[in-house]
Amino acid sequence: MQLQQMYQEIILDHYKNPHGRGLRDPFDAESFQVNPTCGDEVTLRVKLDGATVADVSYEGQGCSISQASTSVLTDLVVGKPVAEAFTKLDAFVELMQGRGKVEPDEDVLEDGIAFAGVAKYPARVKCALLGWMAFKDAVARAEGVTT
Amino acid sequence: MQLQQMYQEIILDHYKNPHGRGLRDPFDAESFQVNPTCGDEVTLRVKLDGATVADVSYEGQGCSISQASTSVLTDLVVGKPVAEAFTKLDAFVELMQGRGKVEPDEDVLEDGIAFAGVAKYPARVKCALLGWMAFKDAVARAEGVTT
Amino acid sequence: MTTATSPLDVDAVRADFAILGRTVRDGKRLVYLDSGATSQRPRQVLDAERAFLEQHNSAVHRGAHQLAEEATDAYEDARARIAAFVGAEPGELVFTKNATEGINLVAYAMGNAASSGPEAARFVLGPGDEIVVTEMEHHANLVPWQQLAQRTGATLRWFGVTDDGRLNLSELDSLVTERTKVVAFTHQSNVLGTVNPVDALVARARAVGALTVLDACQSVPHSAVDFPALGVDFAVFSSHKMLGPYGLGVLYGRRELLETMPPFLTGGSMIEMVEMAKSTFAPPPQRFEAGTPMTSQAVALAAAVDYLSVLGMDRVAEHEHELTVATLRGLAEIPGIRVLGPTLDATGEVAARGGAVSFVVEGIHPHDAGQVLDDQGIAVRVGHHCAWPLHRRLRVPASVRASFYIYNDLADVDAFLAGVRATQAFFGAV
Amino acid sequence: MTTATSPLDVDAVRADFAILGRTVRDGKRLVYLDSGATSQRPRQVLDAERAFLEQHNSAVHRGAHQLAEEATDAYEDARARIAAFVGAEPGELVFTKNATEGINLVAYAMGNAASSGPEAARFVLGPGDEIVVTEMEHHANLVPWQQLAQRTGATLRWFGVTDDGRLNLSELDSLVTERTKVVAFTHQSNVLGTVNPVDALVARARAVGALTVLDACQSVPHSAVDFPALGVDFAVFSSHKMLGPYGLGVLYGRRELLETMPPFLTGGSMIEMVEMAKSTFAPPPQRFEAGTPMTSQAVALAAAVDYLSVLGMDRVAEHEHELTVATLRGLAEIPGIRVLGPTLDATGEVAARGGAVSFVVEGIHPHDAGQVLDDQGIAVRVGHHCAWPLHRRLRVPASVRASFYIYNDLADVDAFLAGVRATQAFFGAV
Ligand SMILES: Cc1ncc(COP(=O)(O)O)c(C=O)c1O
Ligand SMILES: Cc1ncc(COP(=O)(O)O)c(C=O)c1O
Repeated sequence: MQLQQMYQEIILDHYKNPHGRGLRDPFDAESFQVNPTCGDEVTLRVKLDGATVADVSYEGQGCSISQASTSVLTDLVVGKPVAEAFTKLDAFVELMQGRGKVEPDEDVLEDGIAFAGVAKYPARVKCALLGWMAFKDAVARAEGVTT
Repeated sequence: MQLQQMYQEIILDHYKNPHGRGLRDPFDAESFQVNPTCGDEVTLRVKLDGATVADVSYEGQGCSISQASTSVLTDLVVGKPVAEAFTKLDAFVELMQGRGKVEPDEDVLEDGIAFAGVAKYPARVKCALLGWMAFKDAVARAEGVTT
Repeated sequence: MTTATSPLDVDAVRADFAILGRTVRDGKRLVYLDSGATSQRPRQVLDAERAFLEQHNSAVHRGAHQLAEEATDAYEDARARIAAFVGAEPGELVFTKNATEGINLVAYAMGNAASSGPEAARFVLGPGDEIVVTEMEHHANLVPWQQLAQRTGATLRWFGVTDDGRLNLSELDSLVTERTKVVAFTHQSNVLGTVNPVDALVARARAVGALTVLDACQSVPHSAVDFPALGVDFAVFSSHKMLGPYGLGVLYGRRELLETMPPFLTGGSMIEMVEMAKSTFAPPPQRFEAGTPMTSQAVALAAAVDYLSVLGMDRVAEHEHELTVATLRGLAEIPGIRVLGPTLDATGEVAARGGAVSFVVEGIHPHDAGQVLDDQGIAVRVGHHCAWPLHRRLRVPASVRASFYIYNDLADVDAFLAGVRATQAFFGAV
Repeated sequence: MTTATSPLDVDAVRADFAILGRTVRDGKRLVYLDSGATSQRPRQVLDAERAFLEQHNSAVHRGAHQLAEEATDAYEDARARIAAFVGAEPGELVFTKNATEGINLVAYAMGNAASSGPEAARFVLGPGDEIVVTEMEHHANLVPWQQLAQRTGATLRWFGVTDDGRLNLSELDSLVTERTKVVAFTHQSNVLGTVNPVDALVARARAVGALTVLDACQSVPHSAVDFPALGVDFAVFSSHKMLGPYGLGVLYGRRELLETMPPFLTGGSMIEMVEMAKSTFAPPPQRFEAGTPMTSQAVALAAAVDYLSVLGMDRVAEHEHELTVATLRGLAEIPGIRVLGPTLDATGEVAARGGAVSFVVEGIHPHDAGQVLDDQGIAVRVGHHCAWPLHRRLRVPASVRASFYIYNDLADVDAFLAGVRATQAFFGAV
């Protein structure tokens, strides 16, 4: 069943027990993103410490895919240098837009490789990227603020 | 050849030697009509004498069909009671919109029956009616003025 | 609901729709429950368009050659047949690219009235004037009015929706007043299935001299509708939701209104005279059809209307009602389902409700529910269905919608209900 | 003109067009010389649309089910292929219902800029600002600008046309000034065949900071066109003039302009967020595609573009040039013919001129001439061809136009020239 490929156990676990959820202070910048076709939304905050992602906190409503991928995001980027976080972001975007033809690198994406199956469903790619786009936007704003 | 049915000798004669052409004074009302698809136009004046069409004069540019039918119009209506002129107008409109299936009455339409062939060419019906629509409009205006 | 002599022969109908024979997701039978978004097209409609293009195609209203005559006849004959389908005169029907354009056309024409002649005075809007819509509108019948209000300084007001998905008509007299210039509302909600009381709304709008604009996108494809009998001033519907092609919508307008309404899109075929500095415009419907029209699509929609007429619109409505009742009954038996909009009463019936059934499954996001249904070959729509304010009002972020048409049958309903249960099983929700 | 390796195989092309096999007016072979109004459609285009509808049809950008995925892919893939055909990025292409809507879209969006945010400032027009068009425009690229001027208080100005049918470029610097906000002009005249000097117009417009809008309706179907290379800001063309379906036009806009331009039509699919009182809008191209799009038509136009690409646009242009030269040469030999627009020079050549040949026959009204041609099976267009001011400028009330496409050959030209002589014989004009 293709469906199980999409809804990997890892995804459902993150969905039921999201990591890093809730909006926290202090933060440098906040981003609000919405998926206009389904109304899913996320508000995400970033706290930088120099060139390091000190914290990511978020709140939102959405499907299992968007919620789980935001949860995975926090695991992947918090505590990492911004440059490394963006490497992961690029890898995740590439994976998601690869139509199931991109082989994910577990060293880079860790739990994120569970989303490989989602890439085969183009309508869900936006869900998987929602939190990541918010992260990208928030970091850009934070860097705009801190420089 | 179908074409000869449309371009009856009578029509070509009226086209080459139009009756009643030129704008004359006095007049009660004037109407300007245009065929927006081809730019053909006619300016037509009506002079009423009580309930009688005393004069119709006109000027315009257009194809043989529009010019000839206006010429025929003047023959048919000048000197006639307005009511009779409108009977002829109705008969002519009916003939033209009849798609070639209406049998024209020569007693009513005289030279106008030559246009029976035109009715088979829907794109030319507007040409044949241009002067008649101007007449109808001008009489309506004249009656608005004289009452 | 009047009872038609015999039920719809769904098997015969299905045979006309090639796409229904295909499979999806590794060989699953396609259960297409997304006709509220767009319908499928029968062979007869596709054939009619192709026959026109292969035999009579030419630019209409412009040439004097034989093909031009034939094409013009086909186009105007199509207009007449489609007009008759909704009780209108051919001259009262304007072809647009979709229903959305039709609503925008009226809104923009009203915006243009201020810089037009005195004959357009009744369309002028400004500060102090009000536009009334409802909370259950599709974005197509909401955003154009928001924009018109913003451009003209008029105020936008709206009817609320009750918990069971009906218009809150207790607000009728306070909302629709002497200040109201337009009342725009949907005939049948694309989310709730709710059929609104056109009579009451038209009566009140008339009493205060307001224009009415009916969004008939979800009614015309599914039931017998007669615009003059309803008494609305304007109405729109879309070809692609009623077996016809994309790229064609219909705007109905009462003749005397179309005659004085300023143009919207301008260009070829809608003019009377053009000079470099100024132009005058043709009478309706041409005045509102700038540029080369959707000729072959109009011919195809006329074929669609013929197809529906042969089935009989009362029979179509009855058939969909049967499927709707079966669906509502089935969903009521599944724990954890919340249906948006009118549900069955104690006698197992529901009135003034069409065949769109939207719902949420407790604990499962609509996107996820839709995905599991899709995996079983069941095509439903998930999201806010272009009615975001309505979802906000009902306090759900999104919903799952199943919508029916002439090619659906009780087997589709059964497959759908089984699919909903499978969704719950998959996510362990129940 | 570059020489393609081999000439167009017209017989092979004709076999793809069923309609060309039919007869008209009592068994006469159809000589279709009205492609300037609308082209015919090859089997490949009709098949592509039907295959989409019978296999993948569903609403795009809205569903999560398999058909919705397939339809969305087909639609966006079509956009990419059509964009590539004119050298553009997919995101720079907006689908409209025809070219006329595309021009209206830009004109209305500019009108909306005044009530939009600061990012739209460069689109705002008002008293003192000027819009420049030309005297040879199709009504589609004239009337929308007249209306915009009327609504905003801006002034409309225009380039004159020389006796031989070229733009009077001596006016360039005095017409296009710091006051100019938009310069809208046709790439190739639908009456004269004249190809305008885009470079000079774009250079001057850029120098004064004016936006350029190119009407490419008669160039894109007939020659290789690259909008970014031309440097225009906006451009439009129509599907039905290039083997594609009715009901589809294309607006090209430079990305940075589309990104800040306010929306025109509003409704579903073009929004970002909607509340009852206000909405925000999606990025381009979605922002400009309100409502259900012309999905199957876009798929069909992509097939048309593929068809043309296989032929090769340089070869298409060369073929039409050959027919045009033969026609001009033939008409020059007939006494009493006045050709509007550029004619052959002493060497028998003509540059910067496409395949529309309009003319008047001394003593015979164009309507009458067209009728005699029609009687011989030759379909030409008569009238002002939606360019009334141009006809007034050339002091003719109307003209006869023969226009060519890939399925025409020298036999068609011969038939046409014989037809013109027969017309003169019929009316005894010569
Ligand atoms: C030069 C030119 N511009 C604009 C148009 C309008 O195109 P459409 O009618 O497809 O909108 C046409 C064709 O009619 C044309 O030839
Ligand atoms: C109720 C309602 N109104 C308007 C529309 C818009 O129709 P279209 O997208 O064809 O313009 C739709 C369908 O999407 C609808 O369901």
